[in-house]
Amino acid sequence: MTIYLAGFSHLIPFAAGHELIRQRRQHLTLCRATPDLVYDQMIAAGVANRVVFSYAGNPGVGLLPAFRRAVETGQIAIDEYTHFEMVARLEAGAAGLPFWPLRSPATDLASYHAHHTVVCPYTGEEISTVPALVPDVTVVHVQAADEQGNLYVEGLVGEMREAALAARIVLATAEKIYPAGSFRSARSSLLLPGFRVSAVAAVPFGAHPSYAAGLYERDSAFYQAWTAIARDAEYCQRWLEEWIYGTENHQEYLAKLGQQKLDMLQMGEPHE
Amino acid sequence: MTIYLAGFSHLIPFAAGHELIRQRRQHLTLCRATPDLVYDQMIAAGVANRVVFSYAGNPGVGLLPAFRRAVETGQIAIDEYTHFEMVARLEAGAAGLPFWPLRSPATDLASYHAHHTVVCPYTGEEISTVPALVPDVTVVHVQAADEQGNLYVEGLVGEMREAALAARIVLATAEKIYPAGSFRSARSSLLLPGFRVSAVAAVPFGAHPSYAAGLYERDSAFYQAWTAIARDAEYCQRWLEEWIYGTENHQEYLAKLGQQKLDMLQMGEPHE
Amino acid sequence: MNSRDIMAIASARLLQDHQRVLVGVGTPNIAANIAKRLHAPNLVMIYESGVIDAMPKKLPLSIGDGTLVDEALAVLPMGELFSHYLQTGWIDIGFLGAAQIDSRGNLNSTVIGPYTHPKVRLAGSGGAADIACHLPHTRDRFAPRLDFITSPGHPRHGAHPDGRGPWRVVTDLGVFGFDECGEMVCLALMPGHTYEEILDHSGWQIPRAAALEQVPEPSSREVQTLHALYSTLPGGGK
Amino acid sequence: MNSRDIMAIASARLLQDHQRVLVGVGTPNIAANIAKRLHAPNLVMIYESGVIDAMPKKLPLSIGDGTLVDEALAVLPMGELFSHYLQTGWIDIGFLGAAQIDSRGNLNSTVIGPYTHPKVRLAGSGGAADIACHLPHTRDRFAPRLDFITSPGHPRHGAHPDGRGPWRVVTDLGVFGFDECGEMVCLALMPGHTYEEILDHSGWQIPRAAALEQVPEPSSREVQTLHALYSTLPGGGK
Repeated sequence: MTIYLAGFSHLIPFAAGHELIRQRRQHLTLCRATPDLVYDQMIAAGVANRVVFSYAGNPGVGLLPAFRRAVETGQIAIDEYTHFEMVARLEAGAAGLPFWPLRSPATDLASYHAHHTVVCPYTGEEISTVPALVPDVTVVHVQAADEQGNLYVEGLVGEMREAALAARIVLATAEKIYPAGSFRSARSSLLLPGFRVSAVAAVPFGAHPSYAAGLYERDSAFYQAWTAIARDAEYCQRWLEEWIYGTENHQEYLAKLGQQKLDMLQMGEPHE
Repeated sequence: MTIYLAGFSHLIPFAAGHELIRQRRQHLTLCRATPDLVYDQMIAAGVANRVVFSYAGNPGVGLLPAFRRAVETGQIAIDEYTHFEMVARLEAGAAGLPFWPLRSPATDLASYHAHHTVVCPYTGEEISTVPALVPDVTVVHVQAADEQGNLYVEGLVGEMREAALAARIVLATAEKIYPAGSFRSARSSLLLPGFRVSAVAAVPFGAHPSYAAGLYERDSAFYQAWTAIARDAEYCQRWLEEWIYGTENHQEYLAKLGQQKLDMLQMGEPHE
Repeated sequence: MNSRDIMAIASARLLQDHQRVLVGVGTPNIAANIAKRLHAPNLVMIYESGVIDAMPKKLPLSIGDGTLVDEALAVLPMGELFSHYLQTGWIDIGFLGAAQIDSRGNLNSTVIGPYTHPKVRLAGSGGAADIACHLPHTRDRFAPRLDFITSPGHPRHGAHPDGRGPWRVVTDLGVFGFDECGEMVCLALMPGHTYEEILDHSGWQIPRAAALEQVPEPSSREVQTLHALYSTLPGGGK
Repeated sequence: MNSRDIMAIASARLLQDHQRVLVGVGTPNIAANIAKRLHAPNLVMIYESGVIDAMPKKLPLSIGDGTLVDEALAVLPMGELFSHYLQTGWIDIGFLGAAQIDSRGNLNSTVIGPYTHPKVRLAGSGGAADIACHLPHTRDRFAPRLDFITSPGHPRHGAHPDGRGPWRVVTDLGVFGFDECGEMVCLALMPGHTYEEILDHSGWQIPRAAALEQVPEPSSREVQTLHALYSTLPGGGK
């Protein structure tokens, strides 16, 4: 099964990822332009046997230790693209086409995955292509949904819309679910209409430790702490035990984080 | 020279079209998904020798008499697409690619313009394509610009953005030009960044008789009157003499319309 | 109540609640707006201008009117609407007018006469997008052979699978469907019209369904809704 | 002031006012933010996360930070940024970090060791987009042959035409350009460093420009600006 947890740095569906760990899912193909901590945690938990990605870093901090270890030991297979190729794969999926044309530089990546060209029928020019990416399930986390499943975001959208439109099934977690019609106006920032969404759950702080613009800040301290946690395989398992397997659900995870931490993230950084 | 006056029903750059008539331009290739009255007037004025389009109607009213006459008498050449093909041609131009893939139905149009397929290198499927459309100049009319040339719109955007991004040169008319930084915020509806725009002119009511959401309504009475004007070639020339050649510029055209008419369009329709 | 109004009401009845319908200009627009105000309040009206789930307060004169935008769920660039919603099959039903139709449901809205030397040059395709359609019933318009195929109907052999292709045709004389071979069949007669009249006004022999139905007269609620819509037009409609 | 700070300041000086720069994560991000606060107030900072013309109040820790969005001109979907701005050549300069570089300016940010059995698996390409670059100067990193080409440099024969391809490389030891054959040349030395040191720390013999320059020491304004930026970080920077 192919899963895409969408969102570039912002609105990453961590709560959904943690729940996949709790349910001890296995053999998933995890797709994300930027695997980020969420996939590092899922890889450490043995959820994945393949990762499709374009940048596997801890943004602003460094690398992803569990991902590194899994790749260096051959525990997971990878299917690697540039960012542009990755979003182009989603564009194809979102448009219902089997491939997407783009001008892609000649890198060594091309030796490791199918990377075909087509000839433009009008100019004869050779144009790179990538195959469509059609996730079985894409999960997005949004600031607001309404009762009809319409999803609204503000701030960075990254590849969220294309990842959702490309998927067979779209699941959403939302900071809050509002009454139908709350956001009716052409100026509001609809991510996706409800008829394209299979299910929505209200999950406050569902993007922690990433952030939700206008609601809470990124937990930078945790992003920085993760390197030390994940670098040590045993420490990493202990962390999963304590924070994910050891919590029944996302409410318990939040309770464990503590109200003080949540308040601090909501207030933003004091020195601004 | 290939010109694209952009905008679907909304924000049609009529003032710019009228000025091309006043300057007695000739031999232009006029591109627009929906030629609308603006191209009917330009065709009647002999500005065009080719029209690239996908729907040549008077929206909600009927046909375009000058366009009809010019096509039926062979006075202009046409290059005709479906709406989807037309916007796909612009998408290719906007992305800097020579063609665009799409699923296009098998209509008789395909017999009259180059309509090639490519074979998907991953699935073997045959996919329709259209060639890129790269206008020499695209003109857009917007509700607001700032001094740095950043363009802002609200309401229907149609194919405005793609038509502008596809063009070599982008010219803009704006209802009003605001100080730099007036709209800085990620939530405002930027159409195009200033660095992509060659020149902007302040032209209030520059979309009349079409409309500018939030500012003035469509002049439906004129859209309805146009059929009788344009159906009669001589009447049509007299109209051009009086309203376009006979006015020095758009201010004079507006003065001729009269303040009462402008006030009425700004107020909207009384029965709402 | 003229024949266009009755056509609009009869086709409004064909739309179901919660359907996503791509609404064409003209009678389809009136019909969809009637349906939304009566039996299909959750009808998702989508316009090729980029509007998703319009809730117009007034009857829009064209498919680019501001009233379509005001309370809409979203306004997309046209390209996104076509590529992310239409191309991917997320729109249930398209609802169009046309100048000519043949027995397979091929539509012509491009040209009467030869394309390169037209007798009447029509508006052309626009977003013509193919399921139900709508036109006055005359021999010229119900043609054995079209001057131009703008929107393709059922393929030469058999009907489209999966409910694709043209589904219903509504005229001032009757309502028509397509049999399993993809050939047009008369399903119902408009109030006051007969099957013989239909044969008289068609360029080929349209067969009748075994159980030929009668389209019910517009109800008083339908008539009131239509008049209320017209009253939002400039000048209070025609 | 450590060597990373001096690298950041030296590369900030390479950016010109009104340029549109695609800003990578790490030192490039610091450098662009210094330039914007000093000699290039109209620098258009573009981030692959979709931000056009960012005006961050704080130093962003990553290229997806909220501070990049707040006063930005626009936030685009990533796909639009890549296809409408990068692919079409509307971005003047790209500004990246990398793990390894060779004499043609090929960059490696993917892997050390064989791709299929990596010694060190790095983050990979992301939006690596190719004009200036930035890295600590060691023999491992200035390699005659890369383990992996993530971002292509100058083609085997001659430099890229039209100023395309890598333009400047900034390290803790010096600033480098490329000659008309596309080979790296040392243009300037960082304060306190020598050409001999560069040769000692490079995996091949990098030639020196006829007029080898000296990178001026950071000015007090530059130092103040950098410290002011750091003070916006959580905990006031390191």
